[in-house]
Amino acid sequence: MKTEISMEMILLLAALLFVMGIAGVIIRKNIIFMLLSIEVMLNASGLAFVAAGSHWGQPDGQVMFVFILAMAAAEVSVGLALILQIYHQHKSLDIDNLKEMKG
Amino acid sequence: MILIWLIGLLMGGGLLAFLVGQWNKTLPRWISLYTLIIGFIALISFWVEHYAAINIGSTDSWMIDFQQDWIPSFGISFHLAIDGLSLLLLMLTFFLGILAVLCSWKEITEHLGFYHFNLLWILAGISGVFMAMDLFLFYFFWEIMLIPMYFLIGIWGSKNREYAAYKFFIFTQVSGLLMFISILALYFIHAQNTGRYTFNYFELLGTVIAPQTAFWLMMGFMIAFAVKLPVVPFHSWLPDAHSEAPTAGSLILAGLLLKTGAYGILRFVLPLFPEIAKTYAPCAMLLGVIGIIYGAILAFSQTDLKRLIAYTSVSHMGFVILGIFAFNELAFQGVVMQLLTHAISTGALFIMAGMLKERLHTREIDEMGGLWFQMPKMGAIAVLFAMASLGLPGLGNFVAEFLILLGAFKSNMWLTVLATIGLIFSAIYSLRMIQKVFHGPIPASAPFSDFSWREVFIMAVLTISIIWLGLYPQPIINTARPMIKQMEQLFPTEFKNQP
Amino acid sequence: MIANDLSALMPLLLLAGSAVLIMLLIAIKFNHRSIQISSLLLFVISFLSIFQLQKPLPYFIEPLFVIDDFSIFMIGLIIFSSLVVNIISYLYFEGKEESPKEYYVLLFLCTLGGCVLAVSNHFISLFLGLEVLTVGLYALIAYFRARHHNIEAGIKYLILAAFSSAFLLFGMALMYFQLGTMNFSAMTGKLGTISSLPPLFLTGFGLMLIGIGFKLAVVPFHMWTADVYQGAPTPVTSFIATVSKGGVFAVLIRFFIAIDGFRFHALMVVFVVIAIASMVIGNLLALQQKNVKRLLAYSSIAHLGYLLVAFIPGNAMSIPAVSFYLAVYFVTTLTAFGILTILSSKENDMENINNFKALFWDHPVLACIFSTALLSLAGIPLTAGFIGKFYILASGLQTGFWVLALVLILSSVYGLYYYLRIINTLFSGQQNPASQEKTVRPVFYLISSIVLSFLTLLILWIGIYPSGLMQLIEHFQIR
Amino acid sequence: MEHLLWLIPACPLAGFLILTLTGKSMPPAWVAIIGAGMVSLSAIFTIIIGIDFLTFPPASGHHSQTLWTWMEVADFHPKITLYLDALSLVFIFVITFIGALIHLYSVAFMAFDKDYSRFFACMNLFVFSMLLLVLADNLLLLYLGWEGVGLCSYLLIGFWYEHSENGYAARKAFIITRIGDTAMAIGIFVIFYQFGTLLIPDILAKAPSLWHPGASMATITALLLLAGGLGKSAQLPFQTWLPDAMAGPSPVSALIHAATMVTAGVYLIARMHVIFELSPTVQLIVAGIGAATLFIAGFSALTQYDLKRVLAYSTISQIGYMFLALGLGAWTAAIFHFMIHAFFKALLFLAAGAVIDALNHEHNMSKMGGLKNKLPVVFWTFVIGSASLIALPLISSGFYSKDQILWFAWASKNGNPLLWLIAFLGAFITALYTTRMVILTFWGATKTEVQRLPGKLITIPLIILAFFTICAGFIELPHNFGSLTLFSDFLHQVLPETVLKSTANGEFSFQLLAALATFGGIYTAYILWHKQPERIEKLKRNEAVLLLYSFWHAGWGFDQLYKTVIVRPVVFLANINKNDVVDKIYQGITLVSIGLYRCLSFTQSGSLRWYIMGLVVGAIIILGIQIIL
Repeated sequence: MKTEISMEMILLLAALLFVMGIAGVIIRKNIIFMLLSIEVMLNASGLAFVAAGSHWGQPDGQVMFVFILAMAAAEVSVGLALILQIYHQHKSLDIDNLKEMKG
Repeated sequence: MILIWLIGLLMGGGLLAFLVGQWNKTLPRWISLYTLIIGFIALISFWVEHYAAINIGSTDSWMIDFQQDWIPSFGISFHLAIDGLSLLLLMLTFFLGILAVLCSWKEITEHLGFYHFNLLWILAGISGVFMAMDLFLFYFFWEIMLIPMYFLIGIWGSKNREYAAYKFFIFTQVSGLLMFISILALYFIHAQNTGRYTFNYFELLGTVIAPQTAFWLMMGFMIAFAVKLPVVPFHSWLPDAHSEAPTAGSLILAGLLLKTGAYGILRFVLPLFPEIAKTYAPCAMLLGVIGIIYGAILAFSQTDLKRLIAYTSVSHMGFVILGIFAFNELAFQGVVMQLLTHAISTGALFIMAGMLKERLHTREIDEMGGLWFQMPKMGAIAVLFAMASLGLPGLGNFVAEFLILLGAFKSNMWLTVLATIGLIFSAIYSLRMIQKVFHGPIPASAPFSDFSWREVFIMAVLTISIIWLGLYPQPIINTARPMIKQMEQLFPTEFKNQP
Repeated sequence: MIANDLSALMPLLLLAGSAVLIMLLIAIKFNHRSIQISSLLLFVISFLSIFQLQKPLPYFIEPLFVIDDFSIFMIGLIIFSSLVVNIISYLYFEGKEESPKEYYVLLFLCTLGGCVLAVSNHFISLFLGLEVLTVGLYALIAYFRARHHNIEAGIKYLILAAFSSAFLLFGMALMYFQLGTMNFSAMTGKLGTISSLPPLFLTGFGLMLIGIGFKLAVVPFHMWTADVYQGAPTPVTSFIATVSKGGVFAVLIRFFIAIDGFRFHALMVVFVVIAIASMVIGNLLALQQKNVKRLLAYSSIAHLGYLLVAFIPGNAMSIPAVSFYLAVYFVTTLTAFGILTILSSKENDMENINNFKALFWDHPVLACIFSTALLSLAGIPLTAGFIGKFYILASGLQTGFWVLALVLILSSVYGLYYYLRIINTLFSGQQNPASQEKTVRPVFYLISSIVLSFLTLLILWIGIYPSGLMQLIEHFQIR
Repeated sequence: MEHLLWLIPACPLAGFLILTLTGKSMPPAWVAIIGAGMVSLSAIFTIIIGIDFLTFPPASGHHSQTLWTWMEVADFHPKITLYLDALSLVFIFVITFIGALIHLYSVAFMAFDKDYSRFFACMNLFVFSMLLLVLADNLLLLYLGWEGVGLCSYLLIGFWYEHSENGYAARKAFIITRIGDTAMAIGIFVIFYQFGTLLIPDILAKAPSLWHPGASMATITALLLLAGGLGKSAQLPFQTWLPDAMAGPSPVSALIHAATMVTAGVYLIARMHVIFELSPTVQLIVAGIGAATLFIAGFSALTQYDLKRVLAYSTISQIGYMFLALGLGAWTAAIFHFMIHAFFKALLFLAAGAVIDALNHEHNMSKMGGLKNKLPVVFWTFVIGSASLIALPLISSGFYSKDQILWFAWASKNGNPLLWLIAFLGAFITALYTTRMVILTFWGATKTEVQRLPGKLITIPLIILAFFTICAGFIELPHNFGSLTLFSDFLHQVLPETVLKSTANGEFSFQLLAALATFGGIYTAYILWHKQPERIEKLKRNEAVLLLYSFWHAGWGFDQLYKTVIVRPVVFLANINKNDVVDKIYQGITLVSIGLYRCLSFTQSGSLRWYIMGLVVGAIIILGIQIIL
């Protein structure tokens, strides 16, 4: 029995998740939380892909989701390495003291 | 074949001077001098050889034509050709080039090689402009002439040379780019009409354009040439560039760069858009008259000698605009004469200003005075050329200004009366210049040396040429006649109702 | 993977293989010199491998890749630029605290990402190429861990890139949702008939545009450019300015031609707005900039605007104009940044404009190269930039985009001002007799100056006789 | 003799070229020989050609010699041709003869000056341009001579350039004459477009057929030519420059500002008499200006204390007489008065120069006096000159010329009693100020001692000129004294007869009246300045007379008027616009772009969150555009 979840609802959910991710990135000052909310956005787009895939009954959506997961992992690992270095130099993770280059 | 050879000679000479300049300090001067002399002699022999052909009154005014494909996919060809007007201006280019090298003999001491490289490349750009018959090539040379002049002013200029160099470059560049858009638009309209993609001047001549777009195209060309030939609203780069440039720089600037503007209007604006030119002739003549009077009033109030001379050339170029848009043979001949005589008289005044700067280390005329006692020769020559600039009969400028005014009188009487009143102002500023510099109490400061032999030679050559043009201008008029006869086909009505 | 698939993807495979090979060499503790030589050789091999691709193009490798003339041209351009960046960076890493062995691996990977973008014909391959390129760049930008600027630029680029790739993905998802296929050529079939775009596809395309806009650093998404260009090591900056933009623009062209976006009014207006904004703001930002790297960053924003002016009309002349201008822009930017790399010392890069004082009288050759590059960026005749600008104006005016042409002209005048300001400092000032001592590695100094002089001659040659390059582009044209 | 014509202007030109090129290195003796010699050579040639012209007059009434075609454009082809007819013969005779004498005089007068060669060079150039002006056959060549003469007067007025006021006087002269020249240039344009040529004989032939008398074009052309003439001859609107032109050396004032240049206007109007005849209104204006000028100049001369300024004002007034005669249509009388005036005014200036030189550059008459017996030759020649100026009846030539003008003022066709009355009063005032001048300089107590006695080279020209001032008048006697009209018959080949009113009679009574005015003037001046000088003191004390005195002294306030109305506003306008208001526009543009740069670089704040905000805002804008369109 396939409960009929309409595609629009899923896309709406994905969009909602996406917007929350954006809000997270803007509001949070700590870099880790920014990375975290970017993950949320990536997963939202992954969800959208899965929904689109199921809407057309093709596996492409899920294949794309797997790629997104792989990319997110790679990106976070490099990000965390950079965060270690920032902590080592600035002793704090607040994004606002990374302001030396401007003008 | 001589055309390509001329430009190649200049560019090659420039490169050679730059390379040699790296290790030998005096050789570049001689290299550039010899290149220019060779070029000048070649041109003179070409002129003498072709002079007979002109006098037969052959209808075809183009003496020699050279075409070779450059970017075939766009229909751009390396197309050079000269007629009477271009030949005259080319000879002027080489003539003033020689004088520029001579008068910067002692003045320029450091980076000599690069200096002469720039000098020769400006001349190459200018002669290219006078020869190019392919609109793309014309714009190409139009830009090439800018960069060396920018370096000339920017490196060897006096105090605030950067500002002057920027202003000069950006003024000309903006207007040049606007012209470039008009060229491209013309190119595409022609392509739509005839399906043939070409920049060739002779083919583009006949393009039929809707009056509205034709107006905008003409404005694109006109702004570029109006900035170059300083028409009043666009003239504010000229005094800065002139007062900051070294002597040779301001000589070439005044003598040649202003002429490219006038040449451009005669060669491109009038033949390409005759109808629009006719409808907007009155306001162009009005601009000319405003230029005459405004330039004269400004020249009157200046205290920096070179700025004063710069404003006088703004005033003289006002006559050129007045003459061009009068559309009759008298005015056109007057314009051609004015281009030559203004180059000689203003060039001479600039050379003398340069000499004064070398001796007194200042350009402020308030600090000068009573120099006649120590420098009688310079005084005499200065009076002669001041008289030339105010249009004394017997000297070249008078013939030019008289012809222009005579020609313009027929097409628009009241404006010409206003322009003649400008002659009074020219007397006022010229005599004030002489009074402030040479007359007045003799200063007690160190005695200044009068002309050295080199300077005597320069001045003698200039004096002879201005007097020759004043008393017997017929060879010039004959050389320019075929080109003006061609203009007649464009403006038959204006030419017809001669008195 | 049948045989001719293999041979078709030869350049990409070679790049991937050489990345792995370099890693093995590092593992076996080869000294720095041999790694540099091997990386040079591998780059040259992969560049030559392009010429052996046989002719029955376009060759579709279902469903992800398509190898056609245009992609070959772009791959060639990208590998050539990475080759130049590679050679230049030898001198840069001499005596620096980080041993540059891993640098070459990352360089190969990023080039691979660029090439994948150039051949991609599918959303997945687009995403893959983009991410390989971007993640590679994260590490390259933050290569010198100890330096504040590098880390700051690295983290900024990372967060913004991830942020914008999320937008890209969401856009792709919506488009996939609307069309049901992710393959570009399939999309042409689907969108060929309808006259106006469905709303969902439109928003999807908009979101995707944001991701691409970030990578191309056009105006609304340009703010990161200056900081990253200034922070990253100079060879990496030149890599970002050329390869990453080139690859993304190639895929944008392929995608746009696939969905034939030129006829949709909405898309065109967006592009026009972006083009005008980036031309004006790019040039204005650089007006009185003291730091040369930031100045070149802003000028690259403006140049992307010029590129869009050529791209927007979408007539027969616009694609050749775009590829011509890309080639010219690549060569000129590489030369300009190459000069900055050569002149930068151990501790700090050659950034401040005052260190360029009287350079002409100390190093005439380098100063000549640098001023030729700047004049070409400004679009002055005798240099390739002029012909590029002519080509763009021609394609713009052919379909009557007057406004774009006028904005291009006026903004390029601002460009003139700040390029001339640099040239002016080159010539001003006295010749300081004790010009710095010969650099630590004369051999690399010589190689780099040879490469840069070759590039300058290329600029002048294209400027004086451009029909050679034009025929090449005509041949390698998208059909 | 026609082919010798070019030698007349060629000699001074050769002199000018030699002196300018090698003047500095030549010893003064050589300079003098070349300078004076060349002009005398030209005088000799003039006499030879003149005699030949008189003895065998050419059939067409004129010699002409074309040197070369100046320029040939469309159908405008002026040639450099020298054209000698009766009128120009008179003028070249006066120019070369008096010029030679003045050159002789200045050999001694300028002997101690350091710029000896420059002086003679400019003088020769002046003679050349004046000859060219007079011998020109077309208006363009005439204009060349016209401006050349203006140039030389500028160079010579500002000869002693150390004192800057000389320079300013020279500049003032050039600019005021230049205004007249511009008007004349516009006249030349009008003529070219009316007649299609600038050849004077053709113009004069075609004019009557082209224009009916009183035609508007004729009036305009005549007015423009008149303006040119007024500028050069220092008549009413433009007379302020001549008194200041006295800053130059005395021979210069003698040659240029008395004999030749200032009469160029007279020559122009005489030469183009047909155009003036075609517009009676302009003729009336010419007469009116002449009368007004002679009246004003007379009174100003009365109040001057500088010897040369008195003579300058007297020159203006005498030229006023010539213009009056031209206005009346008495062409030959005007030319006759020109010739006579040239002789006695040159004589007066040279004598004045000798006096000033003797008193070591003392110009002020109040400091002179009692030179009667110290400089006898100078005194007697000065008296003869003054007699001719006063027009002493019967013995002085001035009488014959001025009396003719007075008679025509009354009797000629467009003469009227008012003009005669002004001319009559003018004669009285002339007598008044001349006698005052003679008394103040030669009679009374000697205030400054004589330093140098004038040498032989100075006195000989004075004596020759004195001889001519006496007997030159006899070639044109009035009707009731043996009616010898040699001069006017000679000129009637070129100029038309003077038409008299039908009722004109009683010439003798007018001569009597004129003589009465002259003697009355002499007597009153004798009383006021010799017999009771205290009467002058009394007059000076009361208010009104002092005001009137200073008004007349400043040349009826014209200088002040021009300064406030024209000079000061133009200078003020020029100075406030010194650095070019148009330049402000471009500075504005640069400021705007720098302002834009500043606020844009503010957006590059360096903080990542700011960049993300930028990115999101950009995203919103793009999506917004897409949804709206």
